Amino acid sequence: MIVENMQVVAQEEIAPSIFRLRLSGDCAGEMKIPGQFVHVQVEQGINPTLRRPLSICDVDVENRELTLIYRVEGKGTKRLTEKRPGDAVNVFGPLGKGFPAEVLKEKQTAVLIGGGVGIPPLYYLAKQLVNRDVNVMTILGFRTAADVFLEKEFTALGETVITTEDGTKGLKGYVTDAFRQLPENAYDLFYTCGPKPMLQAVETAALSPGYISLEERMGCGIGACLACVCDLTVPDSQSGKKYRKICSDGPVFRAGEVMI
Amino acid sequence: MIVENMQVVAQEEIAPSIFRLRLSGDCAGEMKIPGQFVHVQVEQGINPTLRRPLSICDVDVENRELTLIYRVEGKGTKRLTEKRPGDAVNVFGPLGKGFPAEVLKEKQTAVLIGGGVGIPPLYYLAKQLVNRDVNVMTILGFRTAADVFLEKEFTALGETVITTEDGTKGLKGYVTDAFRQLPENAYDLFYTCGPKPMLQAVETAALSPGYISLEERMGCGIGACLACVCDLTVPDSQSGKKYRKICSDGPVFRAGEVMI
Amino acid sequence: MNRLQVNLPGLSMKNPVMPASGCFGFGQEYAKLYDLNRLGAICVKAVTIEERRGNPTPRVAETPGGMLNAIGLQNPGLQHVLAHELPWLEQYDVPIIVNIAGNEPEDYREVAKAVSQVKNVSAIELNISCPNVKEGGIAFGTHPDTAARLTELVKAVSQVPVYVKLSPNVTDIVAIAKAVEQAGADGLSMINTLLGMRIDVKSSLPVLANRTGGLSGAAIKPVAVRMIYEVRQHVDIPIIGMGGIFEVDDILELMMAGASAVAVGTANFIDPFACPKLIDQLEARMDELGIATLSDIIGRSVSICSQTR
Amino acid sequence: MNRLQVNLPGLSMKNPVMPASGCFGFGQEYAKLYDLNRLGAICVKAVTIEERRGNPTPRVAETPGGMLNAIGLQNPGLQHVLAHELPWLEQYDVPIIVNIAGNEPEDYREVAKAVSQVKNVSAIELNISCPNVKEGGIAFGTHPDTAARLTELVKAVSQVPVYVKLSPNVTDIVAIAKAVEQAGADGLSMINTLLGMRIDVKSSLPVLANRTGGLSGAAIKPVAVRMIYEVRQHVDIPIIGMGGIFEVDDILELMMAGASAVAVGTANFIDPFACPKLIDQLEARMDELGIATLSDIIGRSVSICSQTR
Ligand SMILES: Cc1cc2nc3c(=O)[nH]c(=O)nc-3n(C[C@H](O)[C@H](O)[C@H](O)COP(=O)(O)OP(=O)(O)OC[C@H]3O[C@@H](n4cnc5c(N)ncnc54)[C@H](O)[C@@H]3O)c2cc1C
Ligand SMILES: Cc1cc2nc3c(=O)[nH]c(=O)nc-3n(C[C@H](O)[C@H](O)[C@H](O)COP(=O)(O)OP(=O)(O)OC[C@H]3O[C@@H](n4cnc5c(N)ncnc54)[C@H](O)[C@@H]3O)c2cc1C
Ligand SMILES: Cc1cc2nc3c(=O)[nH]c(=O)nc-3n(C[C@H](O)[C@H](O)[C@H](O)COP(=O)(O)O)c2cc1C
Ligand SMILES: Cc1cc2nc3c(=O)[nH]c(=O)nc-3n(C[C@H](O)[C@H](O)[C@H](O)COP(=O)(O)O)c2cc1C
Ligand code: FES
Ligand code: FES
Repeated sequence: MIVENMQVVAQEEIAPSIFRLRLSGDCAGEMKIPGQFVHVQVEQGINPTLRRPLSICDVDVENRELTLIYRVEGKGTKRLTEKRPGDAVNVFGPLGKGFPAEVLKEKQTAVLIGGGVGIPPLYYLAKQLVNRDVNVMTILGFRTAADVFLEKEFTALGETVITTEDGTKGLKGYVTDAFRQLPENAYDLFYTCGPKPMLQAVETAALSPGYISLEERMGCGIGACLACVCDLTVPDSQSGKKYRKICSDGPVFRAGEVMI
Repeated sequence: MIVENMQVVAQEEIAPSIFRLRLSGDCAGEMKIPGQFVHVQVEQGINPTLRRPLSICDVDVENRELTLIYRVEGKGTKRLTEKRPGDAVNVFGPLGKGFPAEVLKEKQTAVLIGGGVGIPPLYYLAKQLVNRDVNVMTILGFRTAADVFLEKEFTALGETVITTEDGTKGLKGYVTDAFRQLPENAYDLFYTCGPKPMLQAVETAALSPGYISLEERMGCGIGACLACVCDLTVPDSQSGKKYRKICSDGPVFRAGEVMI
Repeated sequence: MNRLQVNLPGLSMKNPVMPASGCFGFGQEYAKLYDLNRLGAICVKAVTIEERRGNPTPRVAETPGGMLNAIGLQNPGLQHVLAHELPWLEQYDVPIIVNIAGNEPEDYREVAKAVSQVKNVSAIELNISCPNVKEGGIAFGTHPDTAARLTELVKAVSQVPVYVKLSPNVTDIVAIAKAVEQAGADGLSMINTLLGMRIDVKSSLPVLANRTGGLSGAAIKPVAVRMIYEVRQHVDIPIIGMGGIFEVDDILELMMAGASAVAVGTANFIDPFACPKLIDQLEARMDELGIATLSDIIGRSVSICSQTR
Repeated sequence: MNRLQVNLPGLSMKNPVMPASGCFGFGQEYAKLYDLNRLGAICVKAVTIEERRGNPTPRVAETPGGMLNAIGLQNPGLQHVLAHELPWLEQYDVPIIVNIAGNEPEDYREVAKAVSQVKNVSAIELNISCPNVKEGGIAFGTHPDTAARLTELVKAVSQVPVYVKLSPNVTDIVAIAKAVEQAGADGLSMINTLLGMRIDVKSSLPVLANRTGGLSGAAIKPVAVRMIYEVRQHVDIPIIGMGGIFEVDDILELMMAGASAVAVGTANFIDPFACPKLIDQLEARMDELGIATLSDIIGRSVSICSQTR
């Protein structure tokens, strides 16, 4: 965990309201685990006050580059779009526990299911899995054709299915519609990130163990303020704890470990 | 009175902590009266909250350019130094009542006495007086030689005396020391702007009528909030009013009109 | 149909936005910038019987996300307001609310009586919450009984509806709101400023000559929302909401919390066109959010939450 | 001589900066970032007899210049804290302050008794000001008598000095401060959060699941300064000041107003290194301002102003 003023290398709108931000700095070298996130201070000072959690989407260790992909939601992300190459962005990270890529062996198959801005962290995961010679299958869900992003990048790494709610591209429907069509032995593990209802549906439909990544409003980002807790489905037998902190115990959890 | 996003043309540190900021925009054409000021919003949003009053230092109507000279005091002026060419600075103005140049006739003599960041508004005044064929004599006070600015510009317009508190340049002492040395008929009118103690000393030492420019912390800048009042020495015989608003009745007052 | 129309006792407002008392003088300055007829109403600076000199300067100080003021109710006095300010406002077809203050209950009564007889005055705002004067002001606004008695006194003489302006510097704002409602108040204005202070670390001295001042601006909005929401649950008379409105969503937020109209204070200093700009932005934002008419959203959070409680 | 040293009952602090309760857990997370021995003291999260689940999420919301939280005193409970958190802190040579809370006076007494016997606990902070729980918390902090009685109860069993943490959501904070001083409090902590609320205009619903929450951050600093300044004039026991400290000047401002030490809360979330950075900046700033030792400036504004009154 480092705090660093990273430098904007490039900023680009890759789909309506979806921006790709490339940052360079020493701490990129620390960002080794997909599914971890960084806590971004959009602006020095108090406007906005809090940092914004954004997932690590890609890391280029050699070039000391970190890529984030974010959707413009409110004040903070809006302000972030105004950053230009050369500007500084203060980043605190890497934070949390990410997706374990190492649980899969060579030639096993992972299915990655992502919706909206749940997609970015899956990209860095897919790259690492492919590096480990794991087969990667990806299902990406969007509202409509125009919203689609990262399709090319995922396709380069494995079979990639696009779903859109209005059917303007790929399968019409939700990611779970595509996910449910997979036969029982098609995958050994699933990894998913996206809106809550999607995570719930994926967890229900899954035929294998898997990992899910959660979101919650955060304060500190490192487990000190208890802003971001979620309930364990079964209290921890060792510590007796009934909850987990999404920022430090998560954001990635074993499917079934916590209540979504 | 206009509100406009002006564009930074240039920003330059002309003496330690003293910056010259050139802004371009349509409203420059409205800035006709020296001693008036603009209310500058340093940053969109709430950090800092309030606008900063800065005097009009020079206007180039043809090129739609407004020049401000400011000293870094606190948060707002600090932040202003970070503006680069092309950046927007929101300006509200021109505000207040300025120095009347028209009260002097050709060949009459004005003495301008400025201290520190009280100097900038006198420059635009000097230019207008010279345009009217009025003789301009200037006394500029600084702490030390390194702090001196606008000397060349004033010298081009008339006789210019520099005083420094430590004697490292020009006369050692205060502007009032130089001012007092002027013989009785050396000038027809004085104009002054600077810190309160200087204004008081100038008013006391003056052998002619004159005009002084005051400062006060401001809210609205247009006379609505009553943040910036000062007392009249004699209540207004017409309205019975006992006070003046520096932002709208001033910042320039006839010497003796208000309590300093 | 005017989607922005809101109706409160004495106030038929074509839009819910008025400048807040003390932030707009008597309108003459901002009238140089835009047509005051665009406003939903105008709330003028506090008026007292006698002229008031107010506090020494500096009277304002900046704080993070807000500002402190200690003007101290400077105003030209009742007679001057009756003779000059109110007649000047006759040229506008906008409801006028006169904010009134005093040292003694008797003072309030006298000002209320006189002002409420003026034909272009639509309502009185009873200022029992000014934190910047030694006598009167906030002293009347921190105890339910005192607030209620003053309200009764003023109601007894006022020809127009009376809105009581509440102080947020209290333990239990609901108790005060209920007391003034029972005492006959036609509406509430809330919130006035939070009592605050700044010290200049170079001199170790308070920045304000008056030492303490009233905190206003974006910083206090969450306190305003909370208080309006709490009061809305327990009181039936309408609320004029204020405190930190800078953006169009802030208007909606205060209205959803329970305000029937809103006042904009500090924002006028940052953007002198704040009021007309906010009014202009309202409809487009309502469209985005699917709000048919503004009156639909008044207290909407309170009613939704009470269903799910 | 250590220019940053300040001494309060039970607390010999090598610098005046501690993290504020609830913003630093029990230290373990920030210990990964820097050596906690750099801190002047550590104030841990509120401890209650039983484990508390706290409120549903979302528990935080952003506001202009500040934030709201409604954690709801989530903590692992007294036994767990005694068995794990406090022993873990033994590795540090820094005074530990334990913030305690409860539903009933009896709860406070029990926690105070147990905690104050732990050898590395230097002081207790009596939390009578949490705005985010239905029982206990703020209910004890809004009336002088209730606050005083609870203070007495806790003082009777505590082996270490007791600091009472006051709520700013009151009409008269001086009355409460005086009452707890008379009841034997060794010091005061002020201020806790201001009660606030945010509504999401898209849903018309409160952003926080708990609806209201406690406002902290830069926005509330002027309220903290004012309250500390007022209390300092009327009370002799030392004050731990907090509320919106983000910069080194904020520390000086709160101390000049009357605080003998300070706590940093929300700023830790924005800059996780906030505490050690502020500590590191203190001396240079003192040099610029000509401050010889920090203890010189405690309440300096109060004493200067009382001379010129
Ligand atoms: C671990 C984690 C990883 C994330 N990764 C990404 C990502 O890679 N790309 C992306 O587009 N978004 C991601 N999000 C969501 C992103 O954090 C929010 O969209 C963003 O904080 C919204 O900020 P804003 O200023 O636009 O909105 P505002 O409404 O101004 O935000 C106000 C406050 O609410 C918080 N907030 C609002 N929405 C969310 C949310 N959905 N989750 C958490 N906090 C929220 C903000 O952080 C801020 O504190 C992630 C969230 C978490 C928790
Ligand atoms: C009519 C007028 C004209 C001025 N012209 C110039 C000029 O041409 N060049 C120049 O350098 N300075 C000028 N000043 C002073 C300038 O406004 C302040 O130095 C500046 O506002 C300080 O802001 P800050 O953010 O640096 O300080 P901060 O301490 O952060 O300011 C905090 C608040 O106090 C106000 N404030 C602080 N000092 C002053 C002051 N001396 N006068 C008024 N308000 C103050 C700020 O505007 C702000 O609201 C003028 C002031 C007035 C009233
Ligand atoms: C400079 C100034 C002067 C004020 N004068 C008055 C006043 O005379 N009477 C009154 O009831 N409120 C007065 N107020 C309070 C405002 O009307 C309003 O309640 C408060 O500022 C909160 O709104 P805001 O955050 O939008 O400014 C004043 C506020 C400011 C900033
Ligand atoms: C997330 C969060 C949790 C808090 N928890 C507690 C608590 O358990 N006990 C307590 O007395 N104060 C608690 N507080 C209040 C702080 O200790 C402090 O009084 C307040 O936040 C003001 O300081 P700040 O503006 O520096 O944050 C909490 C504050 C925050 C932001
Ligand atoms: S954000 Fe503070 S504990 Fe997770
Ligand atoms: S600044 Fe508002 S009246 Fe002068």
